[in-house]
Amino acid sequence: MKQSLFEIVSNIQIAENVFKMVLSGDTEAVKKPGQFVNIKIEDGGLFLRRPISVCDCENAGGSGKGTLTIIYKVVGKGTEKMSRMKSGTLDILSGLGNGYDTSLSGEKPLLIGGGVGVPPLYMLAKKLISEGKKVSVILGFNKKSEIFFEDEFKRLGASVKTVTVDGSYGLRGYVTDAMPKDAEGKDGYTYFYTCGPEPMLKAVYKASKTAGQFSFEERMGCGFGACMGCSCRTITGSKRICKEGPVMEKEEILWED
Amino acid sequence: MKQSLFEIVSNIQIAENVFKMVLSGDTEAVKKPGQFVNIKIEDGGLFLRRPISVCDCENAGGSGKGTLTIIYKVVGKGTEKMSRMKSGTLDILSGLGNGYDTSLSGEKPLLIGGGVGVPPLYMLAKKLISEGKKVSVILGFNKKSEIFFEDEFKRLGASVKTVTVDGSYGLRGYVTDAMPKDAEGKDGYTYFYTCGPEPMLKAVYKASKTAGQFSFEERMGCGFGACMGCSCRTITGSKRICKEGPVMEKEEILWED
Amino acid sequence: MGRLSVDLCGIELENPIIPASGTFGYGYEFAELYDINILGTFSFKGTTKEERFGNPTPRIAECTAGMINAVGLQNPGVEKVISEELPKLSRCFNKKVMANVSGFSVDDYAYTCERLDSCDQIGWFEVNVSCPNVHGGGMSFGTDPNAAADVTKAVKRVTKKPVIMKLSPNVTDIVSIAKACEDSGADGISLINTLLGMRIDLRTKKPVIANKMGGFSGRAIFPVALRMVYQVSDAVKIPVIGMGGVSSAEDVIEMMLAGASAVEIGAANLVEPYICRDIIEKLPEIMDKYKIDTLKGIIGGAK
Amino acid sequence: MGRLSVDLCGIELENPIIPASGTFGYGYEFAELYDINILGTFSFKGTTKEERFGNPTPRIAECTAGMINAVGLQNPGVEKVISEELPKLSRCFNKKVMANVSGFSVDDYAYTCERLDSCDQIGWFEVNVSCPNVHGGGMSFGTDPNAAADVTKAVKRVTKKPVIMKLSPNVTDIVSIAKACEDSGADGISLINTLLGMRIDLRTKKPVIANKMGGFSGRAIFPVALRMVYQVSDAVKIPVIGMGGVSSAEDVIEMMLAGASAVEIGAANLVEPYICRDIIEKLPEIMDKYKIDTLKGIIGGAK
Repeated sequence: MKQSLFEIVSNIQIAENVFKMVLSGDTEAVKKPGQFVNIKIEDGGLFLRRPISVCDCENAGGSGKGTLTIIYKVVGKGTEKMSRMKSGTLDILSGLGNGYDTSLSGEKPLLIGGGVGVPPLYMLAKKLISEGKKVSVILGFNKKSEIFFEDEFKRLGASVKTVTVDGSYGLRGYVTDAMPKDAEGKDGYTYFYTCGPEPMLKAVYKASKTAGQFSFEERMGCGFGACMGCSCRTITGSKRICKEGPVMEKEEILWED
Repeated sequence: MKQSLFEIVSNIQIAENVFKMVLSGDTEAVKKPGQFVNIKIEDGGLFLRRPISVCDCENAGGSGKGTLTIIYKVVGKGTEKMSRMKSGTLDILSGLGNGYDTSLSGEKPLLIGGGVGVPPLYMLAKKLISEGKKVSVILGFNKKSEIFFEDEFKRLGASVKTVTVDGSYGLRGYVTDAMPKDAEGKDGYTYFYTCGPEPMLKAVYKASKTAGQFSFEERMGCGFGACMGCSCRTITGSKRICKEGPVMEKEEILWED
Repeated sequence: MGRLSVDLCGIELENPIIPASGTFGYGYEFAELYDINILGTFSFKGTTKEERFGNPTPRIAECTAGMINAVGLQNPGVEKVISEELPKLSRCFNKKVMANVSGFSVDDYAYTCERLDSCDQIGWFEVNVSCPNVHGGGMSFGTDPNAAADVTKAVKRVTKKPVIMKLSPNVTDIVSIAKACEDSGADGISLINTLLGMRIDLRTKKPVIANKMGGFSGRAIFPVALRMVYQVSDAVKIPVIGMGGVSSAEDVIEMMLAGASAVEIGAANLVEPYICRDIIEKLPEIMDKYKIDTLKGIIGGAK
Repeated sequence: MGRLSVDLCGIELENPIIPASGTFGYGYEFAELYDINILGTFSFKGTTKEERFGNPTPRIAECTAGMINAVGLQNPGVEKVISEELPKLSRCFNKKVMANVSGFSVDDYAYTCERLDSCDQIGWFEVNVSCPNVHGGGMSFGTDPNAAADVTKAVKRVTKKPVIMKLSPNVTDIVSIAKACEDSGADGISLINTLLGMRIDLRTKKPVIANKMGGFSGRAIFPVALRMVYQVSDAVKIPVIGMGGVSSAEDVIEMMLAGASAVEIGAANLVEPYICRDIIEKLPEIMDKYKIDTLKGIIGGAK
């Protein structure tokens, strides 16, 4: 983890209530796709930092300056204030969380993202492709106006299927409707990575035919393992989503309900 | 009273910890010298507005835009944050307090200001001179580095005596040392107006030989008479510094101690 | 009966927004700012048997997202309120007003309420039991269920108007105090009064406030207020007025979801003089955003 | 013995800065951020007899200038703390640590403290009496002077180390609880623990926190904490550790002027991981600004 000031390079709306912010600063602590940053919003009334997953990072893990791309949805005062920032600096804790492990992906990994769960998969796809893997991506959104990054994934060379719940774009339905019924065969997959709302993660858990990794969300106090605010139970015992997570392997997940 | 947004035209340091801010906006509610404004500092952590006396006002009481000049000392978080504002707007309650009554001044009014009590006397001197009166001003500061507005008063055509407690500039001592021993005679005065720290006000009260008006300071909640946070006892009963004050006539003052 | 209307002890309020006692004077000052008839009602300045100057100054201190006040119930006394304040108010407010009453003995409360009972302008009594009981060793009435019950009974004896007991949050068990008031005939509960707080001036090294301690209010205390409103409204059958740090339409809705039938707005009036008007205007838009049809329909919805 | 040094129950602290329990783990995570030996000491994660997972999530809610947490004393249990956490800590911290202990019965407290008593790393016990007493109808030990006294006596019986009782602010009369602890042999008092608070999510219309209510901390609660530190330090002769919303060197000085011999910093660590280091570095400059020679010299200076 590293605390440092990042310069706001750009901050634009890319979908309904969804913004993309590009930041310039010390990216040395950013090691893996699937990690997140925790952002301080300068306002004496706001208290907790806002945890946001890393969508892309140039010079990740490198010394000197790099750029960080985050995509966030405006849901409250904090993100609303963020969306109005056009310049200036942000106090950021970077390199948080374990991130995705690409070594287990096999040759044909399948990436499944829903809504604001999509961004971390972009940096992941980039890495997998750079490792010579054949990446398929399924992107799920509620409706057309909320879609983002479809082209960006295509430009990486991934094969992309987009689904919308209301059918206003692409296949009508849920991400699981777009998942291969079989892991074998030419449309199959060797492994999967997913990030999205919990109901979607549960559906993917059931529909998936291989091992895979899930990225979870939880309300966090600190984001770096100090407060135990985001603990969850797993097969291998209690874990902190912010520290031993947010990424977990399919076989260790214990669904609570 | 009026609540409106003012544009920051300039904000410069004019003495040790003392800043002068010029604002542009609706000055219709500003009727008299000695009134004050109550300024909201945009920060979710700061709560109360900051009451600051009006030093000068173009188009006071007029419709349409005018300019407002305030002089403030950096004493805490709020004024510190204000001192760093170079542009933008401020949410201001204007036209607060009763202000000085110039009709009682006679021909040769004496103005006595100490430290950040000096600013309201500037607009007062301007008005008195515009009414054809012969204005003398005594300005008191702790030391040379804290002096401001001496020349501005001279440029208005007032005769100015400046004193410093440590003698680093002008006469060494307190404002009362510079007050005429007598109201009569060519160096005398017909009436006085004063603003400054309470110990100075008490000294002026004792040393003065005529009737006069005092401007008081008190910690305020609202600044417009709602909370009774700044009440004080007077000969004529309880008064709210922010509403029936901050200016009071010598004969009604009851010193508490 | 619009989307915003609520019922408070049998009297219909056009909306649940009520400026809190001590932040709205006797109304007429704010009437110079906007038409105060748009309010549900308001609770006037805490009134006592005798005139009071209150505490020495400084009475006010700044806090993070809040303030401390130690005004000390400055008010002209019940007779002047009847002869001067209420007639002034009648010229700018045509709704029923809430009479906030304080006292230092059970008899004080009864006397003051009895004197005010004949005023048709008054729709409700809001009885502030946070004051020290001079016959009870100075402990506040609001910290002892029995003392709170005694005050409730004494006031109920002298008026037929709804009696709302305003509780202090500086207690171990707010529910027991609320129940004692309900069992003694209270028609409603309002909470929370201010938290006891303090600040020290680093320059003088002494308390900022002449009285040393004072009542802490403002946005900062909202989570404590919301919790107590939730606990009390869950435990009593009479309506609860929620207050404490409310400063936006969202806060109003959150308070009502916690169980408040109406909402008082206090310290926010002092820094945003138009805030009650603004919240009333903003409520329908925020209700739409959260798919809320009527405010009546969400009271206690978080249970 | 520099300008910052203070005495805490007979043990000299290089400075009064103590990260509060539950915001600093068992120390070694923060040791990756900075050398934690610069601290006065720190109070480790609340430890219980048995391992605890704690409450369901969500456990955290945002508030104006603060936060609510309902972690529920998640900890590995006293045996693992002795066999795993303390050895890990010994590699990065060479000062005495404060052992924060919780329990759900008097015996729990005694058992856990007795097990920890043999650890040389531990300099003080900080006994959290804010937990529900399962044998006392779930009411927190900290809301009843007798229950707080029982816990104090039980812990004093099993250790010679200084015992500091950590009090809950959710009471009518904090002084009576503090005095009960002092009279039962407590060597110090620390306060305040969190205020009980709540938030409701306008989207779901339900409490944000799975547990509904939780502990409210952060800058917002500072005036309440300062007031209680002032009241308690005035009433007891044993040292008082002040905490509650402290987040700057100025806050530390204000707390000490109110009567605190040392100061704990809690929620601020979670949003500013380096804040304790920064405050320790900033203190001399702020002391100069306010003409303060030594911190020892200002304890209770506002009295």
